[in-house]
Parts: sequence; structure tokens; C-alpha cells
Amino acid sequence: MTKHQEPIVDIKLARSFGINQEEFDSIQRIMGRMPSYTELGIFSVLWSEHCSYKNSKPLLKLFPTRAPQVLQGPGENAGIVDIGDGLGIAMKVESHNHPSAIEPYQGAATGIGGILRDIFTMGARPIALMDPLYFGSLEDAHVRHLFSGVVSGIADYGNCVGIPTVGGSVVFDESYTTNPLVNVMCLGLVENKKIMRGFASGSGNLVIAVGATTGRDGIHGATFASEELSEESSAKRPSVQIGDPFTKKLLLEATLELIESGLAVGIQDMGAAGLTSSSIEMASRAGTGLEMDMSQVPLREKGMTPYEIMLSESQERMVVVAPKENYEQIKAIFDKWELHCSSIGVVTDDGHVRIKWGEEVFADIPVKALVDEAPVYERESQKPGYLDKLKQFIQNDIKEPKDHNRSLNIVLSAPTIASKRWVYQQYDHQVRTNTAVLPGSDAAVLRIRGTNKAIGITTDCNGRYCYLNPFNGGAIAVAEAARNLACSGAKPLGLTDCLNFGNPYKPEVFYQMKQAVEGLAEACKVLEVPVISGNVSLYNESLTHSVYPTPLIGMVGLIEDLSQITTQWFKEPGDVVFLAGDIKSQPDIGGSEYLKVVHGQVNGDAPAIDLSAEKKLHDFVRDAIKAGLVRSAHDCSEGGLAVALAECCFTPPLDPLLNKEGTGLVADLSDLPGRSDFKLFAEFQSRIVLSCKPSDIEKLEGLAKKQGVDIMKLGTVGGDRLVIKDLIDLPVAEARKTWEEAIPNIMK
Amino acid sequence: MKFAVITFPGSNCDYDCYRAVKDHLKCPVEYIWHREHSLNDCDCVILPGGFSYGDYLRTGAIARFSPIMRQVIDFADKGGPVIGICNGFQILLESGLLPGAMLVNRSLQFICKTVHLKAENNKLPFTNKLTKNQLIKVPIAHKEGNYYADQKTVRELEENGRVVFRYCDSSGKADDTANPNGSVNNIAGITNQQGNVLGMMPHPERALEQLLGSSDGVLIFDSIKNFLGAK
Amino acid sequence: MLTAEIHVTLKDLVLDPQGTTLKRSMETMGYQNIEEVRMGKFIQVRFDSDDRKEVEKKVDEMCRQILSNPVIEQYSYSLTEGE
Amino acid sequence: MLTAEIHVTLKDLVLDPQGTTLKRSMETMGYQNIEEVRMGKFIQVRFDSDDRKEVEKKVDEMCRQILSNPVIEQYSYSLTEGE
Ligand SMILES: Nc1ncnc2c1ncn2[C@@H]1O[C@H](COP(=O)(O)OP(=O)(O)O)[C@@H](O)[C@H]1O
Ligand SMILES: [Mg+2]
Repeated sequence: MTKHQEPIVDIKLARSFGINQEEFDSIQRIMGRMPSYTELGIFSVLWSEHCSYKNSKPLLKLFPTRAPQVLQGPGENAGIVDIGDGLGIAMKVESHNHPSAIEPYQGAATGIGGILRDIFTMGARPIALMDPLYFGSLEDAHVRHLFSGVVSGIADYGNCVGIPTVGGSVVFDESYTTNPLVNVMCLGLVENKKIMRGFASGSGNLVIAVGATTGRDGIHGATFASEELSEESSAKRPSVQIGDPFTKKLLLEATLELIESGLAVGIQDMGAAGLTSSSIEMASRAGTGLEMDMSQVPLREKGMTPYEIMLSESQERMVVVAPKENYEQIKAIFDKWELHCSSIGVVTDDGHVRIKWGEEVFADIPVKALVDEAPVYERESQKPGYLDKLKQFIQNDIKEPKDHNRSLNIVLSAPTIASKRWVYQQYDHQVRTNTAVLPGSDAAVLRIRGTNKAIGITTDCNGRYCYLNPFNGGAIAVAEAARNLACSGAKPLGLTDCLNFGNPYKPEVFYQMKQAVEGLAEACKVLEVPVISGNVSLYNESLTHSVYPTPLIGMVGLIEDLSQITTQWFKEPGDVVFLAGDIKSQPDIGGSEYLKVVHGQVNGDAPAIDLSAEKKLHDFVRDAIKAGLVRSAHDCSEGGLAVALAECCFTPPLDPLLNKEGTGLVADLSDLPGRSDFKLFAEFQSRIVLSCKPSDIEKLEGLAKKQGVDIMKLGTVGGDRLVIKDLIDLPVAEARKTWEEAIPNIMK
Repeated sequence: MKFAVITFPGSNCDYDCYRAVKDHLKCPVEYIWHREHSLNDCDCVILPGGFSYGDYLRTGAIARFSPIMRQVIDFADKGGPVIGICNGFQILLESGLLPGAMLVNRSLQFICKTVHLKAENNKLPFTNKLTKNQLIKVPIAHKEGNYYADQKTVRELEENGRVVFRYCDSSGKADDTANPNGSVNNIAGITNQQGNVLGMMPHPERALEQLLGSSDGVLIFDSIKNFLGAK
Repeated sequence: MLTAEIHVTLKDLVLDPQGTTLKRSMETMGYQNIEEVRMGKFIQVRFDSDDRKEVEKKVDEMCRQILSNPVIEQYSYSLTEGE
Repeated sequence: MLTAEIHVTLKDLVLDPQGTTLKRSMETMGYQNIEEVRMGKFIQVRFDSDDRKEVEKKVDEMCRQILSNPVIEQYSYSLTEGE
């Protein structure tokens, strides 16, 4: 079997590959002739949104990406920041939204598989996973099916490969009903001098395919990820694969062993668009060419054509570039781990990628033109009409309920606010024995073995805010992430983002995207957090609407001293509780969870945000932690001050229903401005609840004054009730039960 | 006094066990790849947790056929101390070194949390530093930890003090609400007739530092060192 | 009393990692001539009913709704009388 | 070409957590008259051999050695010609 008959190429075929007339014309111009079938396939995947970012590239340029600690910015498999001691943290987030919508378990599982590969390809050992998730309302049986499927998919895969899932977030909102967002983030630890990059350098070096065999999986998956979900999506050839965490674990170990050995010059994972994008990206980065013989690729299915082999998305495969003389040693490593290893081509210096079967040439494309001349579109943008309508919201028209205890209970049992124990208990969050702060506090904290340091990790984005005010919503996502890190004692080093939006061809959607990215970029600049990697997921739509614009942020920060790790929970009776940050503004209830779950409205504007005040607050809290003045720190976010205070009381014992004794609170909010319910539930940004020993009050107040941060005493830790004078009075155990049992009760 | 940590394809707590011996006990320790045919004169064998062969087919089912398991069985038959943690326990069950089998947790979910254990047998190489019925806090992390054995076997275990650890609450009560996975009689760990093979679902190697939440696992590792030192 | 015996298997085009791993392991154990191994589910549902038509309808619905995902799996079933 | 179709099920005395949960969720979904649900495995092994006797011996050995755990499981199999 050497002859492969290829179909005739014309515009009709091109269209079916998702290539428009204009793009088809430039392909012919680049080639100087009609492309072959295989060539067209290569163009179609590399020029898909997923690989080319053709609709988002101009926006991504807005992000600040440089800082002294950045060892690797966007453009590689993952970004890397320096944490000192010759070590770096590699980080990246990915979406697996569409596969998870049609097969939640496998879709989410293979999402974990993909993101792991991005990290260990860089020579970094994966040390943590995070899983920011967005679903519709849990009232809906299909949503419950998606939710439980996604969570167990992540659990089974992540647990099996032995990487702890140390945190994440889960938001429930109708806008995500048929199109959930399943984002997954991975962090890895790398010795800076062992960082590996995806370069196909050195003419004459071998191109080696390693890992699993190649089958007809997910051909055209990269373009699938770039389409709206429709009825047909599920009828197509299975575009969802079965996760194979076991083989992934072997590939991970083998790859790290290979990198450690120093035998390879470049490594790239085969992710979306498989061999096509991996090999061509490697050649493009190195400015070289490649010649590959498809008959040498280890196959799983009979009769595969060069086109199919190039486009296959079979999992657990990598491309390695290495000098010829190292081949036998490399093969021995993969043999040990029972994985395939096969030389499939060589690096050339003519800048072309040439795909052959034996002697017959199936594609011959200039790499530079293929990559550099990929289309880039500045899409049309138009402010959505709903925005002005929402601005007309008058918050004082909302009737003030008499019973604030009742409101607090409703908010605490809203699945978005409620405890996520049901989720994270299914994840092994301790394997590798580094997790110092387990899921449940503002940020997860991992110690870095062999040093006295730790890193804090968080993921955040409130899609509702982005819907109400895309710019502020974007800025808030960054600010909240940085705030969560500050509360744990960490200084932000870098962030990774996943831009989840609808169809960019809709001008309203593109407007949201543009504004949100501008907001993110502005916050990155003011808060001094560089963007080091990211991912774009578009076409998140169901039949009737787009999801809320959801530019998810994953952020990592450094804690210089293990003794400074701080958690959100009150520690001892008698400690004094303060509110630091914005204590003077009038409350604004727009976009709050309270407005939604108690009053049934999504309305108004997103909370206001003053980024420079935010920055000052973070610096103050970190300095106070460093000075040893802080017993607990918790940011105020969804649910407002009342929820933040309640969460500080919910200390984490083994049994979720047994609260630690004496960590109740007696507080008084009468000095805060505004109506009572707004005071309790408005979602102010730039606010942190702190507690300190009574003997440290003066020092803490002094530091705040010195740094120009407002701070106000709210009350004292103690007793077993949550008391907010004249407003709230609940037994902590009861409030906790409401909060702990909300999700398990629905999922029973 | 040298320890062996057996690594199967898919093991993932091998690293944690290795660090536990090296950093905590400060004893020599080596990884032994499952295809090896020798235990290199080690004095104690640790079968670590994880997902050998991905837990495909059944937990521990494939791993028990690894070449090194012959040596492990020989070593155990000669009275050498063998401790299997989590997946290691499952492998011990499959290979017949311990009786019974694992079913999926009754919640059908993986569970990762810290639990209380009651140490009911403190006469073993692994428990001599514990007092009888001492309560310790140790994390569990598994999906198949629902221990099952037929009535006769359970009686045999119970009557001969072979139930080493039992899940209980903070007051030591081992009732159904303190049972995280549905295991028969709240069994968390058992030993063989000779008392030199221990299988337990909880992870003592995760409980060696207060920084990570509990240091009660120290007692188990120190017991082994104590036992080997006294030999 | 009717019992439904249901088989849920992966579609032929879907790679079965469990089956593949099992095949490899059995080969290492010395079993030869194995071409392929596929792992599937076998579900027995016992009904307190003798209405074949009605039970059959239910089983088919169950298979589609909860026991399999048509994106990657296929199912078949048969009904037998008695336990 | 011979294919072995192997059923591995939990012994009757062993409680089946998956079956029990499945039954419960079927009931919540409105299915009635379900007496019991049991979950088992269905394993297909395709052999490159036509020697029935020899294959049968192998399959039985496989089932005992690795495919089932006699503490909790039982097995049965049948051989069919062709793919
Ligand atoms: N999907 C998830 N996976 C793991 N942990 C989660 C998940 N969702 C939430 N958590 C954990 O629960 C805690 C509360 O989450 P969240 O309310 O999102 O925190 P915050 O508002 O501070 O960002 C955090 O520690 C978080 O890591
Ligand atoms: Mg927070």
C-alpha cells in the first residue's frame, strides 16, 4: 500500500475545510499553484482559529508580557516565571469546553491530558492542576449530568497521573446551560537551566515521533473547537476521545527522563492539529524546514493516508528533534516506558515542510509563508444594546427585605457561593506532598521543596461582571486573582488567561471581547502582573445566546517564607477583625449574587474598581503578613462582606459539619455607609477582611496609615455565633451547614 | 537498614514514600523498577500508592504479575516487613499476600480527605510506636477502598487482631458515619497472619509534617525504623 | 419477572486504552495470538414486571439516556424471563 | 479468527455499589418496577487463531488468572467465529 489517491481540490472542498475564498486565494498565491489535498488540510488546521488566533491576535497584543521574572512569555507551550534558587514555574490554561459539552467525562479528562503535555514538554514537572468551571443552573438535570461528569472526568484523569488538583472555581449561571466552560490549568516546576523549547533546529537532525500510535482520532478537531455547537456536532465522527491517563503518566515520565538526559534539542507535544501544528511550529520557531515520511509513523489503523496522519489528533504523542547519534539512547528511554519511538524525518535548511510517503511527495509548503501569512482579522465591533438598558437600573427600587438572616442563608446556599467541597474532595489534592493550603481558602499554596519558599495559585473570573461591563469585568478578574494571592501572602509573578467568548463574527460579541481584553491589560499594567501564556476559546454559544464573556485568569505568586503562609480562617477567640480597603464608597448592588438570588435580577453595572487603590491594598496586606501581624486574611468577592465574614468563621476541620470552637464573630457595621442589605451584600472590590492579635492592633493600624490604606475595626472573633449588630445573628454551625450541604443536597 | 520503594508503571506516591524515608527517617532508600528481579538486599519493602497500570481492569490486577512481585512474595514469606499503601494495599490483595478484595467506594466517588484512624494492633513492625487504640489523623485518597472479605475471613481477621487500623470519628467511635467508603467493619488496614505484611488505604507518608496538616504518620515510619534497628 | 442483559461497548472507531493496556500486559504474561481486546460494560436489570413490550421500551430508553453516550458508545440488549 | 466474549460479574453475595447507585438514579428518573441492577464487565478478546480448543483453554486460564478476582467475581464466556 503506497499509492494514495487524493481528492480534487477546489473552492467547494476548501469551504468544507472552513477556508473562505479570500484565504483560498492567498493559499494559491503562497503555493504558486493549486494546493494538494494534504496541503489544503495543513493550511486549514493551521489557519483555524484554534491554531492561528486569527480573530484574537490584534487583541492579544495589548497584554503586557515582559517583566524581569519572565523567563518565557507567550508563544511557547507554556509561560515560565523565575522564583529564584534557579527554579521556574511553568504555567498555562486551556479550555475543553466543546468536547465537554457533548461528552462531559471524557471531554474534561482529555482536557487535563492536553494541559499536562504543554507543561512537561517544557521540561517542567507538573506540580498542580486547577479547574475553573462554569455551568448552567443545577436545577436542570442535564446540567447536573454535565457537572458530575466533568468533575469525575477531571478527578479520574488528574488523580491517575498523580498531579494534585489543588484548587479551581465553579460558577453556576444560566448563560452556560448548554455550553459549559471547562478550563484547566497546570503548573510545573522546572530547573531554569533545563528549560526545553519546541525548536526544530540543526539541519540533519532527526524528527522523532514518540508515545502512542496514530489513529484516525479527531481529524479536524482543531476546527471543531472553533465551531458553534449544533445538533450535528454530536453526529460527527467521534470528536471526543477516551482519555488514557496511564499512557499519559508514562509519556510524562519518559519525556522528563529524555529532557534530563540532554539528548534532545527540541520537543513539542502533539495537541490540536497533531503532527501538522507541532512539526510546523517547531520548524517555524527555528527558521528551518522539515522532511517527513508518513510511512514511518507508527499507526494504529490500517490504510491511513498522509493527510489523515498529518491531521490526526490521537493523544499521548510528542515530536522530538535530536541528533542522529542520540537516536538509540532515546529509543531505549521510550522502550523502558513501553512507548513507541520512531524516526520519521529530518530537519532541513530550505524552509519547506515536505510530507512524503516513501519517495512520493504529498505536500511541500514554505513554512514561513504558512505561518506568517496566516490571516488576521480585525473583526467588526459594536456595543451591545443591552448595556445601556442595564445602566438604567435604580438600586433603590429594590425593596429591602426585613430578615437579613434569611437573605444570608439564601446567598450561602446559592451553588456559586456554597462550599465546593463536593468537587474538590473528589480530587487528590495532596499527592506529591507539597500542598500546604488545601482547597477551601483564597489561594492554594504549595511549598517548593528544597527551598523555604512557597507559591500561591488562584483562578478567577466573574462572567456576570464581564457581561454587565466587559472592561471592568476584565479588570476585576485580574484584580481579584491578585487579591486572592495577597491574602495568602503571595506576590503575583505572572498570569495565564483563557478568553472564553461567543462567536467573534457577531459584532456585539467582539465588542465584549475587545473591552474585556482592554480591561485585563489595564489591570495587568497597574498591578504589574505580566501575561505569560494563555488560550482563546471562541464560539461558546448555544442555539439562542452566547455565554457570558468569561476571560478567566490563572495567577501564580511567590511566598518568600513558609512561615508567612496565611489562610482565610479566623484563628483564635479574641482576635480583632478589620476591614481594609474601600470602606468609604457608597455600596452598589449591581451584578451581585444577592441581587440575583434574593431578588431574581441580573442588572445594573459591574462593581467599580480603582486599580491603583487595589494595588496599595495588596501591598499593605502582604507587608502586614510579612511583619507577622496578620492571623487571617480573606478577600471580599461574590456574596459581599456578609459572605466573606461567614467564610472566615467556617474553619476547616476534618468533618465539614463540625466547626472549630470559638471562631464565631461579633461585628458592627454601623460605620459603613449605605443601606443595610447593600452594606452586607454589595460586591465591593478592593476589600480584605483581616484578623490580628489584640496586641498587634496598633502596629497594624500604623502600617495601614503609613501606606495610605483605609482600615476599620469590625469586631472580635469568638463564640459560636455569627453576629453582625442589628443585622445578622446566626449560629455558625447552622450557617455552615447551609453552605456545606447546598451542593451535595442537589447532587444526591 | 535499607528501604525499597517499588515503582510500577503508573505508581505516583513512589516519590512521596521515597522522600518520607529519605527526609524523615534519613535512611537509605532506592526505587526498584517493577521489571527488576532483585530487591537489592533491602530490609523493608514499600508498595506505594498510585494507579499501577492505570487501575485498568481492576486495581492492582495487572501489577501483581510484574516480575518484582515474585521477589516481594519471597521476601514476605521469609518474614521481611512489607507495607502496601493504597494502591500498594490493592496489589497485596490481588497477589494473595493479604485476604479480601477492594470494591469501589459506596459513593462511587474518589475521596480525598483526612480521617481519624484507630490503631488497634500496636505489636507490629509498623505500629510499635503507637499505643493501643491510639487515634491518629491520616489522609485518604482513593476510589476503590471499600474493603470486602467474606464473613469467615472477616471473623478470622477480627479474632486475631489482624485489623490494624479502623476508620473512626474524633472520639474513636467506628460507626457508619465515620466510614468514608463502605469498607466492612470500617476496616482501613490489615495484616497477614505472621504480622509482617501491612496493607492500609490511608497515606501515612502524607502525614509527616504539620505544614501539610498532620504529622501522625511519623509514628508509623518511626515504628518501622525502630523494628529494623532492634533486629 | 424479566431481566434485561445490556451490553455497552465503545464504538469501533474509538480507541480503548483499557483494552490496549490489557492486551499488552497479557502479551507480556505470555498469551499469544491476541489481535485485540475491548472492554465494555455488562449491566443486568431485573424488573418486577412481565410486560415485555413495556420493559423493552424502558430498557431502550435507559440505554440511550443514562447507560451509554451515543457519541462514543453503542449498546445492545436482550430480555430473558425469570431471575 | 475467534472472538471470546467474556462476562465478569460480582458474586451474588457481594454488594454492588455501582448497581445500587444506578438503580437509585433510574428510580429518581421515574423508572419503576426495578428489582435490582448489577454492573459487570464485558470483555471481548479477538484471537488470530482458529483452534477452538486451544483458544478455549487460554480464555479460561485468562479469566481465572487475571480477568476476574475470585474473591468477589465470577465469569463466563463464549467463543464465536469471525470478527
Ligand atoms: N472546581 C474546583 N476545584 C477545586 N477546588 C475548587 C473548585 N472550585 C472551588 N474550589 C476551591 O474552593 C475555594 C473557594 O473557591 P472560590 O469561592 O472560587 O474562591 P475565591 O472566591 O476566593 O476565588 C477555593 O479554595 C477553591 O480553590
Ligand atoms: Mg477569595
